[in-house]
Amino acid sequence: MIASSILWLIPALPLAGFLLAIATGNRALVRVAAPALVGASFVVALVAVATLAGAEAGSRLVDPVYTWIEVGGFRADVTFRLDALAAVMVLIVTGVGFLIHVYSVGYMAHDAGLPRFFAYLNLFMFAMLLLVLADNLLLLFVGWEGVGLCSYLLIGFWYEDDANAAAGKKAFVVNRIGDVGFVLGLLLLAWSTAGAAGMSLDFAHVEAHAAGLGAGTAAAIGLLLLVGAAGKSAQIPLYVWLPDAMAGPTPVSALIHAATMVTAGIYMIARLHVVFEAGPAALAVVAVVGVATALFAATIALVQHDIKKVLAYSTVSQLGFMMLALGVGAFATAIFHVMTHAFFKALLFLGAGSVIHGMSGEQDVRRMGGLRARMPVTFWTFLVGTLAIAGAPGLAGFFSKDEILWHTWAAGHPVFWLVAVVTATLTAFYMFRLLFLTFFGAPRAAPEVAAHVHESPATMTVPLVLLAVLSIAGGWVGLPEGWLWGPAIGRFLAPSTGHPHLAHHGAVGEGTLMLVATLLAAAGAALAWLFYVRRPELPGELAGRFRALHALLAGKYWVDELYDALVVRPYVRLSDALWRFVDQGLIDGAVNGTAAFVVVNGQLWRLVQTGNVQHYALVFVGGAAAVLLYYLAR
Amino acid sequence: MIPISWYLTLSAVLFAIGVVGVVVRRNVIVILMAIELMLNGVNLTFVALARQLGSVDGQVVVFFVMAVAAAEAAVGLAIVIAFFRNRESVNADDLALLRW
Amino acid sequence: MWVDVGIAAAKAFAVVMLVLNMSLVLLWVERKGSALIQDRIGANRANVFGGLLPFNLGIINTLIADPIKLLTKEDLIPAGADRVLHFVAPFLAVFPVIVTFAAIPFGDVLVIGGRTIELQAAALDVGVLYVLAMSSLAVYGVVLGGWATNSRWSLLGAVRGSAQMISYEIALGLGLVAAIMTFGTLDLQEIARAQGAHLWGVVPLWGILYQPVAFLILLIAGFAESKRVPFDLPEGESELVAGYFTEYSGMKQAAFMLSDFAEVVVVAGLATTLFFGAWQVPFLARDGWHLPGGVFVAMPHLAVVALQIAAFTIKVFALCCFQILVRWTLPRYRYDHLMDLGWKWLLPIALANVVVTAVVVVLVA
Amino acid sequence: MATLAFLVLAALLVGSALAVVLHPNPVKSAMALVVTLFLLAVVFVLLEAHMIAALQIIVYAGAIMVLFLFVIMLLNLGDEEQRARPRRRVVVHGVAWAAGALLAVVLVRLVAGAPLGRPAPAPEGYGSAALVARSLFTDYVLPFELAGLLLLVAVIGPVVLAKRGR
Repeated sequence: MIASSILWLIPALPLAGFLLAIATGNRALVRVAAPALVGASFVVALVAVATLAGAEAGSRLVDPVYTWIEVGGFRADVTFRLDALAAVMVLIVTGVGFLIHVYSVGYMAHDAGLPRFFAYLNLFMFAMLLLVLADNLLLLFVGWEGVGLCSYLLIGFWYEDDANAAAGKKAFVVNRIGDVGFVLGLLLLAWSTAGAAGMSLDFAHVEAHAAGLGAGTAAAIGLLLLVGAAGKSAQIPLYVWLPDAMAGPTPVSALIHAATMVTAGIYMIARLHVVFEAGPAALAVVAVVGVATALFAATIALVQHDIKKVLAYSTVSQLGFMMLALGVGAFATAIFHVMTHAFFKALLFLGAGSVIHGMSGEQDVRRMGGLRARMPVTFWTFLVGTLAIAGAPGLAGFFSKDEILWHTWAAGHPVFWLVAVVTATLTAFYMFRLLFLTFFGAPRAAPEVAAHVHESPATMTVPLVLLAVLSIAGGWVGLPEGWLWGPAIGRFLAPSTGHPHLAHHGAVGEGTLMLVATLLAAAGAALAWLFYVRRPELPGELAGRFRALHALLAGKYWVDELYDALVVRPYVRLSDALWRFVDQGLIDGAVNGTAAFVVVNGQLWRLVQTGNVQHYALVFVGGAAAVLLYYLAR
Repeated sequence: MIPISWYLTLSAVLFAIGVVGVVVRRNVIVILMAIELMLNGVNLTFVALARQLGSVDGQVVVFFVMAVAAAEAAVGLAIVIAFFRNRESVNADDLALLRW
Repeated sequence: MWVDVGIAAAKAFAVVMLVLNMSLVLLWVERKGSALIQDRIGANRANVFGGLLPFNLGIINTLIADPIKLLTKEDLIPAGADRVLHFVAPFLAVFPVIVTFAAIPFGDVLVIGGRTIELQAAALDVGVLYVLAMSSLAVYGVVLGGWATNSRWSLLGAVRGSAQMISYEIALGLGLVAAIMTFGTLDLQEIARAQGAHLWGVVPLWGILYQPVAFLILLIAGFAESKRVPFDLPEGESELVAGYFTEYSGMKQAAFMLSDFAEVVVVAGLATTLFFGAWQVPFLARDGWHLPGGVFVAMPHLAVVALQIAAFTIKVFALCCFQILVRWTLPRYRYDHLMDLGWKWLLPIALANVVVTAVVVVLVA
Repeated sequence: MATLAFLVLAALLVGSALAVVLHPNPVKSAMALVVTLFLLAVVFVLLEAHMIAALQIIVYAGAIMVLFLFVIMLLNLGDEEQRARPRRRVVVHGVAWAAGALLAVVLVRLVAGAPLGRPAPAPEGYGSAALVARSLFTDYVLPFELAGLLLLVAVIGPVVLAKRGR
């Protein structure tokens, strides 16, 4: 434990930006101050992480700010702590966040709500950093809810459109469902780890007591926490909000719904890995949920036409990969993938944003095409992102994804591995499909739109380039075991996440698996090339042949409709009935009845109030005489 | 020597007459006068009991009662004048403006 | 017992006679005085011997013929008048004024037949308050007289009169307070005795030396209380016919007039008592003259008493004449000027006088 | 002798007080009240409260009642207007007089039965201005000042209230 007095600055600087934006609402000031404060936060984070890296392994920085709650035996402090896990997350959040802030300056330049946008964005940064730096689960929960709030505000940023507001509401409500599970999990955790010293949700306390939990209890806690994580990280069955969340401005999609917030669930499970390890059943469920989500989302992504929707389902799919990693016990690997995913997915989203920006708001890939020449920087960076997510050797996604596959295999889950590899292939296919549809072929845009297509300004392209560099180089911190310096990030994270338990170093080596995955990904990419560059008529023919399957995928398995029929509508009907009978009948009846009673009473008694003072005086005299009479008679 | 209780009886009767005056009269000014009558009934009690105790404290209280009565009369009559100016009446029946 | 009652009755009779007679005399003085001031003869229509005498008998006319005429005139009660109040009002006007004089001492003690008689109708320890109380009652005659006759002029006169008298009573009272503070007592006889000393053995230390301002206030307020020019608005002939007693005739009208003159006498008596040594004759003590330079001339007791009574009468008469002089010299005030004078000048001055007097009294003590 | 005088005085007082309450004409009522107050001053003299008696006349009879009369005349009020129906008026008045009589009886029973005994001997100068004033300016100086403040308010308040067209 190393005392530190600068950690509080990391969340405080964005908070200051938020207050500044709210208080002044000055465009010129905010568009400079907001990115600058986030950048400053990044610098502070770098300094803090450098301090941590310089210290011996397993140490952590602690910055106690004040005692927040002290009631009975329970105590929660506002204390920030920075260990390896938090360090990685903080750097992702502040670094990518800074780049996206800079990007936003260009992207939102013409929006009237710019100060409000940066206020929300800075508030999000504050909440996310609170979540990541929290020393206890309660403070983490504050950040957890804070990012949820900001997500809601930013999805509905253009609230004039009902659809956007509805999307924000949907995200909020679905997240609340997850939060119920999360809160129950927290309560159960606090209750079951309560010791002689009373209850505590400090991570140190939880880590110390988790081993003592029974497998059943730990599994129950883990499952409840998983519900929360599924909500936040868009896993089956609570993933439905994320595609709709694309209604928000594209930088928001990049920052919140790809790079940072949605990984909060991953972070939380990694942070509490001891609890999950104590309940292996929960861990197995995590793996199943993860791999199922990965495949499920990838299949939907195959047929989407909205550029952002494709990326959204891709994000869900990648989050499924991370969940899989968690489920097989490779916590550090999951975080590694969080990092690389943050780089290339932010890059892809920002690239998509650049395209949308250049296309005057057009999001449908069927009306794009041929943008390669018109938007060279966007194209090349988008290509890098696509290669990275598809797993082209040497790029960021290659290393992290293959590490997940390898750990899945090594942990003894060949079925999961198979599904994951298929998913990776599908990923390569739909990403290249997106790339080809957008940048290759003949322009399909409307003439007046096509005339205005232009490369984006420097504030947007510079972050793209930087993220592209990171997408290329970011994976080299986690090389496979035995390659050069090996999994450096894994070793760095080990004190926080523990070492992966490899069931058997089987006959098949990592290199073999890597080769298989890479070949399959290349095949997927080639198929995409065939379908969308070489033979553009093929997809239509296939869709015609497998009409049912295509409809299923295009309809996103009708999950939204299913939920609507099974949950939303019965719930609305129940609410309606309750409103009609309980609220209007019983409660309003009681209230109105009380009022009516008072009115009737008042009508009766006001007859006494003649308004003539002398009548009152007469009553007064009678009363006085009566009192005196009482004294006399006594 | 007249017993003090006679004075007290007299003051009680005066007070009661004043009370009836407050209740039955319709003219606001007369009501104010009836209040003065009540005050004087009480004043008599104070003076009589001061004599009974051989102390002037009761007379001092009467002094204060007079000061307050003077203030009351001044303000009360000013209100009556203001009211008369608005409604051309000093009848208590017209003073029930705050009635429902 | 009966002797005491007799003495009291005699004193009361003496006081009433003093006031009434002096009022009548003042009536003549006023007629003659106004004639003098206005450069005419006046009050000369009473020749008994066919103009053979070298002087006319106007005084007899005023003292005897006028009262007889007034007493025998028809008493008119206007239609619509309130008979009871119409009847009571003149007496309410006269009564308090004459009664006021009861507290004013007209001489030192008279020692006769072994009895010591205070030459004062009612020896009150709250004499000044008594004077104030009675003078404050005088307003009812005016108010009721004006109201009871059911006449617009009368009512206006009554309203003016009541407001004027109440206003100036405050200044009058505050003026008296300063005088009372100087002497430290409310007993008028004691105040009279306190003025027997002499400054440097020569100048008689009368109240006027201590309280000139209070005297002026008393005098001005006295004009207002007696409702005479320059403050005769309640009865101003040119405005309200005769004000509150417009509808009175005969003896009742005489009573109102009497109350005016009696009020003049009362003001003069009060001023004399408080500011001009009351019955004090300079250098005259109970046993005789103590002239400056240590010269002592003895005098019989009865002569001393007679001198004191005479001195008091002369002083009062002189002050009455002064008031008449003012009455025929100054024009009438306008009503708002009257109120301004009372509230904005006399009252603050009287208050300041009280404060200054209080400071001086405390410092000297 | 003294008893007889007191009884006569008391009878006059009650009579004039009743006149205040009963006479329909406000001026007559006011005059009856003046008489009542004057007679009360006499009663105060009987109780050796000379100072208070004088003040009673100066303040009440001389100032307050003149103010009342002044206002009555200013508003030119006639006999009291009776709006209630006669029968209803009889009932209300009956109830009021009954309540008043009850109050009077109860009060009289309370005070007449009080075990007072003989009055304490009056000290030298009892009721004089000096004694009352000493008490007023020592023990009761704060109430005295407050009364002064109250009167100041009573001077300003009516001006504000009654002033036309502010």
